[in-house]
Amino acid sequence: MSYLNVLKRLKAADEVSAAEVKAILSMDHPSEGQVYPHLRGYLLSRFLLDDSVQTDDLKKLVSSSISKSLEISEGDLDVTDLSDRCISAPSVETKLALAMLKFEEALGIKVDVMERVNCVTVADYAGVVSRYL
Amino acid sequence: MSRADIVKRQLEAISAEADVEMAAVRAALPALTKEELREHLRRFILYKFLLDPDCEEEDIRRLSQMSIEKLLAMSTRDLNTSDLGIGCGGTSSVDNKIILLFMALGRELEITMDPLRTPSLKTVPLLTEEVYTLLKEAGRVL
Amino acid sequence: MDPRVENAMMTTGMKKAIDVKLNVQPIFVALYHEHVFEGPCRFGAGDELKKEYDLALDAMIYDRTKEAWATMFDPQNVNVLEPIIIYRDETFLTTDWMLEEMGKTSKETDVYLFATASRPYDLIVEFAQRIGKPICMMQDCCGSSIVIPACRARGVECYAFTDVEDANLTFSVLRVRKALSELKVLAVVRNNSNVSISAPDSFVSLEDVTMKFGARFRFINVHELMDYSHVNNDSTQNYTTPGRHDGMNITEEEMKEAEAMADEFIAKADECHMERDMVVNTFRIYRTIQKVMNAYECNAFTAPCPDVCATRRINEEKFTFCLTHTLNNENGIPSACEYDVPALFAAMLLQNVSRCPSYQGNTITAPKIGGIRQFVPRGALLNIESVQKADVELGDLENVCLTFHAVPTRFPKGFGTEMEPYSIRSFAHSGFGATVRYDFKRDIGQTITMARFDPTGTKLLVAKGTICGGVGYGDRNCSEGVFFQVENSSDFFQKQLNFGNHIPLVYGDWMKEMIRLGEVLGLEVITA
Amino acid sequence: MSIKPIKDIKLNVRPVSVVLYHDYVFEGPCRFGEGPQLTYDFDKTVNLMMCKAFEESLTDASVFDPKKINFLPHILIERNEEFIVKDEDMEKVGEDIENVDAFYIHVGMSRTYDFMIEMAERFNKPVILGPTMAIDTITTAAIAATGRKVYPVRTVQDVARHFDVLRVKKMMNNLAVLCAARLNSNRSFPSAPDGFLSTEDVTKRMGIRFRYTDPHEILDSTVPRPVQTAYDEETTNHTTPGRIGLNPNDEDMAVIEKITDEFIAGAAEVEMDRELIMRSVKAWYVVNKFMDHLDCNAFTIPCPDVCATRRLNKEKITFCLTHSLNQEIGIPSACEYDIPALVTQAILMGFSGKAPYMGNCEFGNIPQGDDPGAFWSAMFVHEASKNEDIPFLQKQQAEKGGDYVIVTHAVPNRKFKGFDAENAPYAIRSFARSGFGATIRYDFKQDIGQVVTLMRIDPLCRKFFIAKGEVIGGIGYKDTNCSEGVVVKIRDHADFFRKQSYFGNHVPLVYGDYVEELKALAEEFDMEVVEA
Repeated sequence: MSYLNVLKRLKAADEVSAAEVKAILSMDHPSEGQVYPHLRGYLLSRFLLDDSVQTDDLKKLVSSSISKSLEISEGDLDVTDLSDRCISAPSVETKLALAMLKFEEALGIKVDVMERVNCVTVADYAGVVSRYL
Repeated sequence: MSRADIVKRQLEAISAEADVEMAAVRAALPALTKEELREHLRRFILYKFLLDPDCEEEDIRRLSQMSIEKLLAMSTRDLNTSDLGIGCGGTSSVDNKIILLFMALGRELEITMDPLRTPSLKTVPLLTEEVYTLLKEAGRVL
Repeated sequence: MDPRVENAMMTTGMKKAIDVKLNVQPIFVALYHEHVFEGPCRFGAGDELKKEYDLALDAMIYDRTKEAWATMFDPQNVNVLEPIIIYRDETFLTTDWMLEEMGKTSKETDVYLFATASRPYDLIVEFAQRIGKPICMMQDCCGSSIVIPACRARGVECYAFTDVEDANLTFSVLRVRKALSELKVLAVVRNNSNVSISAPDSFVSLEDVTMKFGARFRFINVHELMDYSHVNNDSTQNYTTPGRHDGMNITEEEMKEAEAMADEFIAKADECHMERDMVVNTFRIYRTIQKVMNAYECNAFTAPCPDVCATRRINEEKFTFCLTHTLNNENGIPSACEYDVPALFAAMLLQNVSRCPSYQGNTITAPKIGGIRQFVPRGALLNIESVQKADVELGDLENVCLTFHAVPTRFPKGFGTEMEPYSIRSFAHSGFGATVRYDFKRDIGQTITMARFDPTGTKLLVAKGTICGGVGYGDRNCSEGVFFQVENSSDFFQKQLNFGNHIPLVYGDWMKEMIRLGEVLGLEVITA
Repeated sequence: MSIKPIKDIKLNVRPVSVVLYHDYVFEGPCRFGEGPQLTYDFDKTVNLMMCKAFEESLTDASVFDPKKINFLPHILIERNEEFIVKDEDMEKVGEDIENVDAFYIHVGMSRTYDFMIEMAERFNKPVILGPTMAIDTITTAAIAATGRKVYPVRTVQDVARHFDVLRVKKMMNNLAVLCAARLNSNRSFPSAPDGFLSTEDVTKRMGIRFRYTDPHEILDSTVPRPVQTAYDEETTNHTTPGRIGLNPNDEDMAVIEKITDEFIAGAAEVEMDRELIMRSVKAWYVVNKFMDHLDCNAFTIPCPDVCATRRLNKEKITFCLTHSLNQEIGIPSACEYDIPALVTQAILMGFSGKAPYMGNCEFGNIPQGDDPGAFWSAMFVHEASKNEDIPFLQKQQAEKGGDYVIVTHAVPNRKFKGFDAENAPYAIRSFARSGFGATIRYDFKQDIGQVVTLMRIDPLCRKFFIAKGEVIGGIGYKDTNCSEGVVVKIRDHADFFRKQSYFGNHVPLVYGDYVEELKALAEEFDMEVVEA
């Protein structure tokens, strides 16, 4: 994929994720169910994934996104993931944490750290977010 | 004449007396008796050791010590301790005088004294016995 | 039939340490000059340059040296072998013939003593390296200061003596070292043969001390020894060795001997506070142990106390080992209570240096603090009245220590000396286990020398004291104590902490000998 | 009985996460990232996510076998960029320290080396860092410099292997050997003078403890005494008059009879009468009573020394079955008072979870032809041994050379494949030709092709002798006496023998390949490895 195409895709993704945020903000005290589809859309766009990805597991979404961009199999990820642990976090946790923090920033909310860390699936996170809106 | 020359001349005079004894022994052969030999040897040793001819002492080692004392005016006690197992080529003067005496005796009487028997010839009678036996073996005494 | 088949226990019996002699092989190395010539390798003129002169001189020196060798050494310690003389001329050649001739008695020689006429030093150094045994010389002009450094640099153990007293001192301790290397301990075992329950301050490894000092061990199972002590001409009836005919049981004949010894023991005592049969019983185990020691060719003995006591067999057999230890030590057979092998070895050293039986006991410092003589047990072990009486007798004496057990000797002043007064009381309050009771107060003012190995067998504690009291003469049990003063009891205690509880003692001042002995044994010597 | 076999020992591992959150937003060489990555929230979220992943990794039984490893509750230590080592945190991580055998550290974000180094120094326990960057050599080098062991790790498999070694080391520390010495308790000269020179030294080096008892007292205790009253010398043992002994009472005898019958029932062939088998089972049972009484979990007793008293013959007992049955339940048990062989058994059990086999080592030098020579003829008298097993070995030797070792004794067992495995097929025949001394007869030919690891420790307790081999035959299944042999193919029998000469005769073996684990343990004990 050439550099230009990458820029184009990133720009398109930003627009989608902004739209998803806007949709959620437009709702008054949305339920988990209402938040879920937009949250999922937001994450897929952040992670440059298309909706053919089945998993609802947050970490799996991230690792399939990283492996896609680095063109290496998910299995090998663990090993390379070690590379920069000591000084910064492994890429899976880094990418997931960043996506969550940016999402909350965009929604103008700040979720409790332990609640955030304990989310395993997109649904879990949707439930947490909905309580803060 | 210096004191040393005087002493030297005295020594030579006494030593000449010793030669006279040897000559007497040679002259008396082959009829020489053991007793005569003993008397000659006694006086020969006394003269060689520059001691008074009528000294009664018969122990050769003692005579050698007396001779050295006389020469060096040393007390005999110091001599004993340094006599033990002399090494490194140095000799004890007491041994030295006895050995040279026996070598001179051998030369004078043309007999071969066994060096290893030196320590056993402790007295004049024992020396006499040894010399008399050697003369006999050489057929120079009847 | 081949006698060895008849009885694999063919033995040469017991060879006591005190009877061991140090075999000294004197060698005189003489040099003579074959030819007449002068130069820096010889001195003299005229006849003095002749071969006969050298030979005569060598003979004179050798004759005097032999005379000295024959009389200068203590025959109790040293056995001087037939002197050897080696001649060498000024080719200074060392031949194998010379080396073989010098080493022809190497089988029995312990130390080579050299004397020289002229300069045969290289020959001595080569011989010393090959023979692998210590060499020594009397100081003689410059010879000794050439030979000894050369040998030491090549790993040879060697000595030079300035005088006869120094030579005799060194030979006496080399004798003890040899005797230690020939020590064979009959060790009675129940469970752990390395360390017993009551003396974990014993050697960490008996194998290690065998490698270091040569002393060996013959183990015997305590249950089998106990069965051997049952009077029986036919030893196939033993419970623990069914059917074996080792012939180790004490026979009726030997039991009569034991009874005779018991009667003599009772007769010679000032007082006897035991039943005759209990005294005889104690001699039953003593006689059995002598029999086993002879059969096992052992010349030292030790047995555990609590480990064996706990089987209750001692209580059943009605004897203890105390008197065996006393009688062994009196006969020059080092014997230690409680399987304390460092104490056994120290007793052996003390006995062989002083030629006096030793006394082993719990050694404690007894400083007077707050008006009370501290740390002295009062009650089951030492009788309260006896200790209080001793408190009074000791008054405010400082630097006081106490050694107490139940194995004192009746000949503290030396083997073969006059027997000292003693009485007989039982170890057990119920009346068994005869022990000698000796009143140490009779020897107040007597100098004593003490010693002990440390558990690693690398250090030797040597200490001096002066008897200043006694306790337990009138009591039973493990209570026969001697009070003594040391130079500084707290220093004594701190040093004792690296060594252990039992510190055997002998009468007399043997510090110099024991220190030299420690050095010769390669030990770090700590004095107090 | 409450004997604690070392095979049941688990390594207690304290998992600890040491993480760091930056209090402030700033950049510099102590952190990396941009935007939200510089926030406290980000640091905390990422670190706690990593801790969660770390906790999950502990439950992976394929890596950390729960039968071997017991993870204690995970402790989290949170720090900020002041890098302070707080006493409070040290006390927190030191909780229940007596039960902690090792720390397993998960290194969170940023630099927490100082904390881990101080943990190693304060608690003097192994500190194993989880799989992280190579940069962790900073921590391991610092800890090694304090004279402590370090455990280099690249993968979780490395971690598991270190745990395995530390667990076997813990087993040694919990090994208490009941030594029934008749004479020399250090090493029995008649049977195994190649034993340890000093058991005290073994205690110092490996933490193994030794308890001692007397074989006469054990043999006395094999006499059933239903009713015992203290101080009644008639009804107590000869060697401990008046003391209540460990003699089997009626209840014990019932158990012994049951075990005997089960033992007989399970056997493919039985060539001994029940009463004599029961005497051997009773001996095993009494030895276990002694071990229980003296808090021991291993056993050894000399053979020739005790035999020479003629009591074994009188009591119609040998201790072969005792050793076999002990080994089956994870209790190291060595013939001939061979303590190096016993410790080796304990190590092999520890790694393999299987019962070992010990015996004399013979080499591939059987004379060809009908007369295989005195040793073989005397030792193997049964027709099957003569007509099948020996010819097989001779053929083997002729065709493939002599590179094999035959390990022969009379103490095989039925758990070579694992303590939890089914009993392997066996027969029962006597040690003594006259019929006493039950031994398990095991036909090693049933395990041809099985890889085995052989090992022994030297008399100075400073070296491991390790070799790998493969079972290619068996000998003596049909025989009696000390003749049950497994034939093991090895790389080079001359090299094996030359190296073995520095170690000793009995070289215990266990099924499976544990060479690497043994080498790691040797390093842990600062011991040299000699491989054949």
